[in-house]
Amino acid sequence: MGKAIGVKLIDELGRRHDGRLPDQMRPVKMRINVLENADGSALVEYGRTRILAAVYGPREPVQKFMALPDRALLRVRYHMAPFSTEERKSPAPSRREIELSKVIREAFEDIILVKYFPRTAIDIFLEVLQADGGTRTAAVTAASLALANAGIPMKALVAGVAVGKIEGQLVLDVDEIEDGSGEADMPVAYAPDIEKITLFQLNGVLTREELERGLDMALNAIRELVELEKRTLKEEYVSTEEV
Amino acid sequence: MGKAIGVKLIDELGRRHDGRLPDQMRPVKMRINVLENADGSALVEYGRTRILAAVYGPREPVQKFMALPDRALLRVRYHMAPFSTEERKSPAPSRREIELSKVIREAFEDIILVKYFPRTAIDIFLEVLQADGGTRTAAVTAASLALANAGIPMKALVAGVAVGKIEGQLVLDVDEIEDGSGEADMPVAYAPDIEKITLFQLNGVLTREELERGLDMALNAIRELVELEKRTLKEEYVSTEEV
Amino acid sequence: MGKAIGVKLIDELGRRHDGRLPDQMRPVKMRINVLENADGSALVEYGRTRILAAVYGPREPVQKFMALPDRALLRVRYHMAPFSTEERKSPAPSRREIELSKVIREAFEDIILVKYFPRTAIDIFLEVLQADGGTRTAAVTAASLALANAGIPMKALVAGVAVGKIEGQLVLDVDEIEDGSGEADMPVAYAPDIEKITLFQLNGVLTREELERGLDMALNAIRELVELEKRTLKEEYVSTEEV
Amino acid sequence: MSLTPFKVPIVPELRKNTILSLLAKGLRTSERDLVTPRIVRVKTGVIERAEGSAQVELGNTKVLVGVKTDVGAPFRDTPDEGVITVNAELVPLASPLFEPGPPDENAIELARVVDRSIRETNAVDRKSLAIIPGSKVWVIHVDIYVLDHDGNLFDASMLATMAALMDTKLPDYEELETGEIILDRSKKTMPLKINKKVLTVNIAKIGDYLVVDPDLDEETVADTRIVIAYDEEGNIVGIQKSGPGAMTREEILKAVDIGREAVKIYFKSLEEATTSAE
Amino acid sequence: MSLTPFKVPIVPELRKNTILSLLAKGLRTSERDLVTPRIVRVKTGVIERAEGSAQVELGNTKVLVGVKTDVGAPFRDTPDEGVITVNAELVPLASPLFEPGPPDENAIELARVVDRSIRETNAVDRKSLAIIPGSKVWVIHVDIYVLDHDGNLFDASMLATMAALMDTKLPDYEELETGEIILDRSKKTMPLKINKKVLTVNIAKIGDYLVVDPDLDEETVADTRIVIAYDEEGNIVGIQKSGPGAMTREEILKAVDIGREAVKIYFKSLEEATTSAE
Amino acid sequence: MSLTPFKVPIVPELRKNTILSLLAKGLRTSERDLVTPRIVRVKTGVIERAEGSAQVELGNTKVLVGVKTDVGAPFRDTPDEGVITVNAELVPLASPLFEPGPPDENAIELARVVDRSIRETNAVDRKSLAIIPGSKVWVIHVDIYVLDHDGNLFDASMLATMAALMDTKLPDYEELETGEIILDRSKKTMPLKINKKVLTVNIAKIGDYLVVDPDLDEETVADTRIVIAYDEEGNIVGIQKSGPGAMTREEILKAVDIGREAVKIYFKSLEEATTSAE
Repeated sequence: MGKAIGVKLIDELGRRHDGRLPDQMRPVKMRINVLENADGSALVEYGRTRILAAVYGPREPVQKFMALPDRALLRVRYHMAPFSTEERKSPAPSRREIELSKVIREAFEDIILVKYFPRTAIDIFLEVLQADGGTRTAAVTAASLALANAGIPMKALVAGVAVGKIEGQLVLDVDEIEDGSGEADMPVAYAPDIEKITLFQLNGVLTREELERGLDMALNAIRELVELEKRTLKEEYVSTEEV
Repeated sequence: MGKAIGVKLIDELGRRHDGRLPDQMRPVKMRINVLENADGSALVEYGRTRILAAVYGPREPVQKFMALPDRALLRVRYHMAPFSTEERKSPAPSRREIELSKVIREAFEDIILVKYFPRTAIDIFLEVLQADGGTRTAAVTAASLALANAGIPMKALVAGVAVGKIEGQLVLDVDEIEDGSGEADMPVAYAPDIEKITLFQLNGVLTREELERGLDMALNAIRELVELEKRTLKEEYVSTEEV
Repeated sequence: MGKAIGVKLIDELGRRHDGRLPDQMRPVKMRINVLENADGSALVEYGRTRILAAVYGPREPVQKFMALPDRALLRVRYHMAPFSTEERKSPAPSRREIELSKVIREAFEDIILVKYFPRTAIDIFLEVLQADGGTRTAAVTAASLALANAGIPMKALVAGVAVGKIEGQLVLDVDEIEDGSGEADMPVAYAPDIEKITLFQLNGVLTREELERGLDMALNAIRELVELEKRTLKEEYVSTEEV
Repeated sequence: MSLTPFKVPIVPELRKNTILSLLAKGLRTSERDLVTPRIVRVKTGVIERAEGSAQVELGNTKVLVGVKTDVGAPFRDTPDEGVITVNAELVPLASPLFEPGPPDENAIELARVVDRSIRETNAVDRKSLAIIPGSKVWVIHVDIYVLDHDGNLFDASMLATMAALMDTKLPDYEELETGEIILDRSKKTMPLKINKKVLTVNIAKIGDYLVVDPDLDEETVADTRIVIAYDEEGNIVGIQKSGPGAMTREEILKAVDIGREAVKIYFKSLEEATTSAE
Repeated sequence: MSLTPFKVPIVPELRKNTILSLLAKGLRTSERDLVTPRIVRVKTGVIERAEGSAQVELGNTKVLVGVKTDVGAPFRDTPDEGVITVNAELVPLASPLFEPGPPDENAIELARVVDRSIRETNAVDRKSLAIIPGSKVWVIHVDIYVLDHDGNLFDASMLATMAALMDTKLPDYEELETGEIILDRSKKTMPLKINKKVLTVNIAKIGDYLVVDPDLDEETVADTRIVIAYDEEGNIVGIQKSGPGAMTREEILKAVDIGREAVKIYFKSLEEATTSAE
Repeated sequence: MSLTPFKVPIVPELRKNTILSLLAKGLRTSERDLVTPRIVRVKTGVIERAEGSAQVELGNTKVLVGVKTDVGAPFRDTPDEGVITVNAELVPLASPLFEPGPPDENAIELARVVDRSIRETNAVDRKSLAIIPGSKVWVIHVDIYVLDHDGNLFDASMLATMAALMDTKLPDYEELETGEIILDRSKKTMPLKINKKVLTVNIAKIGDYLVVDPDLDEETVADTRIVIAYDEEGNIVGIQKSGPGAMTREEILKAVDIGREAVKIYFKSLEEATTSAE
């Protein structure tokens, strides 16, 4: 995990190892319509973290006995490409991938208007092409874009970002180096237009005060991310590097 | 397996390593109604061997295509908890567990009145919480109690016990130490009220005469075990230590 | 794979390590009706390579949802017995076995008159009892015989053989030693009566001219093999050693 | 891949209404207020042959945890630390909802939430588990075994895990000249070094209400749930929103405060069980 | 988990009645008496490239056993003994009842019954299989391959296993200075050391009759079955009641006596095959 | 086991007729002639953290290949050579025909055809991948990731694999006195030694026509397909007939000749991508 021992991750001026300020995102890129076969698709980058999302559906469930009489069945797969990580990842689903598929699915169960499509399946396939921290939250953002691109009706757009604590300080959008030596990592997904937090985890230790402050840092960033999503849905491609 | 080399397992007075006589059971405890969700349940102990049994059913089979038109489908799982053994046991079913699930299922196929419940499933789940020899036979006893506790009609109650041969001598209800250095192990399950042997195995070498004597030793003990089962079904809890 | 370094595989007289000429098959044996339960069966030997084939069907598919409305479902399993190889082979299907099952199935999809038997399954089970090179092509020959033996209507009989290139020379029906140090291996299956090549692979390097010459070498041999098949179907057993 | 569960019992609308109208009065079907867990029973040493064990009853939910130990190699990036693994089995005995098979996403999530709470706080001192740093360390297997499922497997499993770890004693061992380690499991003397005690509080959101320690009925009708881990000082040492549905910022912060009070009840049960066991 | 088989062919009541009324006259559909096995054919050395092999035909049942050998590490608790593994494949070629896939409970039971008969009697001298005690021993893989299933796979598999083991010759090897063992499989000279010959007799209970070596029809209508292993001295060296149903005490003892006579026929076939093979 | 695919889209007879009548005029639905592949785009270095990578677009088919490297043990029979593994994932994102799960026969065939083309030609110099001959060698993992499936995964995957291998640089490493190898993946300097460039041409037989680089519609109606691998000198270095159906001797030879011309277009794209990347 590249735990860099002895390396200072925040300098005396409050700058992080890549020059960012504590509450600064990495450069973000969003693009939709990146795949031909999928009903909707998106590519999202937070720095070097790169997620490809495809949405299929509403369509007939592959296994018909799974169909639900009163709503769409949601299927979510969060999966890492074998070449996305420092050491090659076996393509078989890890326990981590199984858990993240669940929490990401649960982040959308109450967002997608599943009651409109009884007896169908909506599939969200998320491929981590390159992993450099924050993959699950970037995956939520990519899923939100791909769902909108597929024309699936949603209560609101969702985006995600993680807040970390490193060297005693709260920082936004932790990358892998920061995560590896951080004291806490708190991924959050949020739908600002309806003020709903749909994914929330904390690994590590925070005080009550830090939790509240970190949460607000995440929600603020997500508001901007959702604005970027909206622009992307109009313009097909958006990059904060170009801004 | 803790094969204790050079240790005498039967002393000159005919006492076994734990003080028992050759035809003496370990202390037995039986209790029913130990679980809330199951339709019937039982906890059975032979010394430190401890089995938890749950029965569900008759109910609709999980996979409907398995339903049998003229009888109930019986499903039996004998499973060891990872912490039940000296070295941690992987929770994935071993070949041994698969075989024992089969022989225990077959011990009940002709005992349960399966013709009364066509197109349903009756599930017997057996968890070895602690293993100290004789787990399959104690599991049969626990299953019998849990079935009765669930109100599943049976031709008769069943109980099981193993007879071993150690240092040339036949002994009842072998524990793990005895089994590890024994010359033979003969698990038996029996329904005394209808005089039927429903499970019978022998691992090791016996003469014709020893086989007959050992079998009778087992059947005698099982008659007492079934009496204990009957008392348990009335009193909920029975322990031979208290007697 | 026993790559024999420094050993000459073709001597100055053009003889191969087992005395064969370049375009000479190993002794071939064919026998049908070797199994009782199967609807058709065959045993085929190319030298020490020995394949047992069984055909079941047309019959109801084991999983009914697989049934095809307009044709028979074909199922092919190419499988190696654990004791068939130099080092014991795990009985779990290897990637190689999965690929070969596919190419052998595809060699028969257009040969069997599958349209005659909608909603049924035809199963071809191929067991490599002993592997000494050329197992997939001998398996095709065995499958063809077993299909005919089962009375399954086919456009034509099929047989297979591999051509190899060793020490710069094209040779027919390579065995394991030759294959292990060969420069190319080209398995071919062919139905001479309708002039169709139904399986074709090349591993290794050939010039355009060698490819054509090698292919003709294979097709010539296959014509003879199919004649042997025809005799076998009449006489039940044929061996080129006896001729 | 994760799928919308398609075999969950459908809770009659009526049942949900009953629960909600009770909550409006500050009451619950199990006759307790919104912020109080069900009756907790913790018992350690229940599997004598295991190196450590505990059984927890939380209302009708029953969880057994056993700890087994082994000697193995350390991870490459932490050569001087022992290894702790957490596994959860939702055995079919425990509920008509469970089927035999490898752990599903619910079992995996349960195990990973418990695992992270222990790991991130270094609750068990991993450095003290090195035998020969760099080559031989203790491997601690925590196996969570759910025996009866009436809701809130998280808190019951966390509590049973913590109690079992506190109950654990490592087997004696001998180090051969070859560097091999020979265990003598008949003698267990050396307790695990516990740096920190960590427990969770599972809070369900039902309508506009937040309720501590939901039972199965409450979980089934809940809009969503949040599981918060605390240490004894009241620090927040892990969180998992679990289940579909969402919460507001305010609900999360309120849950954190409610949980911090409720966890004291669990800590009290833990302490009683582990000191009485001495 | 074990399930009541739900895909077994249903035997018409008529068929069962026919079998029973024949049995009442001391006859069977295969024209033999109740205590005699079907015609047995044993042939060794059928797979030339294997270290040992045998094919057994028992009526229309056909089983092939191949033995492969390897060098590996001993089990920790028996450092100076070789390792023997037994595996059975019910390949789909052999019966419309078999489907491709990993060994099911029937294949596992079959392998384990054969394995125990060999293991418990030390039929193959495991101590003689140590190459460098504590680190390098022979690993003997016995693979049972059922080719045609017409009932009583137990006796056919046991007989083929015993014959294949007696046919087995270990490859020559060279021990490098590094301790590595290099096999030369082209030369096989050293036969396995056989301490004891063990065979089984499978006896079906149909109504009140006990019949030796049931064919598939008989197995299908049988109330239950018992498989008894014997050594050449007539000792009982293993038993497995297999299949649903029950037996009385007297039936078991009677089966043991019937089997002890019947096994002599199998032993004779084994001896003929293995001595003629020399 | 291999089964006739039972979930393929059924192509309307009409569609096949359209394709055939166009072919009769020497035309295709994608507005190209019979022997020309679709537009090819090759881009290397697309996954910065991988040791090598390339993305190929062949019409609407899109394939990503990443190369990761590791240090491991050599195979016993080639102690002084590195190890190359090829794996293909048909991830469900790429097509409604793909479902999550372990690689099926199509993915395995794809990976093995690519693997053989590289292996049989020694395209990557395996001897140069030995670090400590006999004990430590480079293990090169080639992972083929199909992102969008519009037919002819073979050519796209082979091209992306070749480009990714040419893009690959091994990480720097340090050899400890213990013989252990410590990688520094932050520095990648040493390119793989490429002996030979190899690409494939996939040719479909539709009716009596042979068409290069079939798209998904064409593959679906094709009678059969043949995939031919060539090196830059035009040698044939691998062939796979894939799909049901048959070809005549003459069709195979004609396909070999057509492919030899068509592959030049692919080689040109490869060269442009790999030299421009410098």
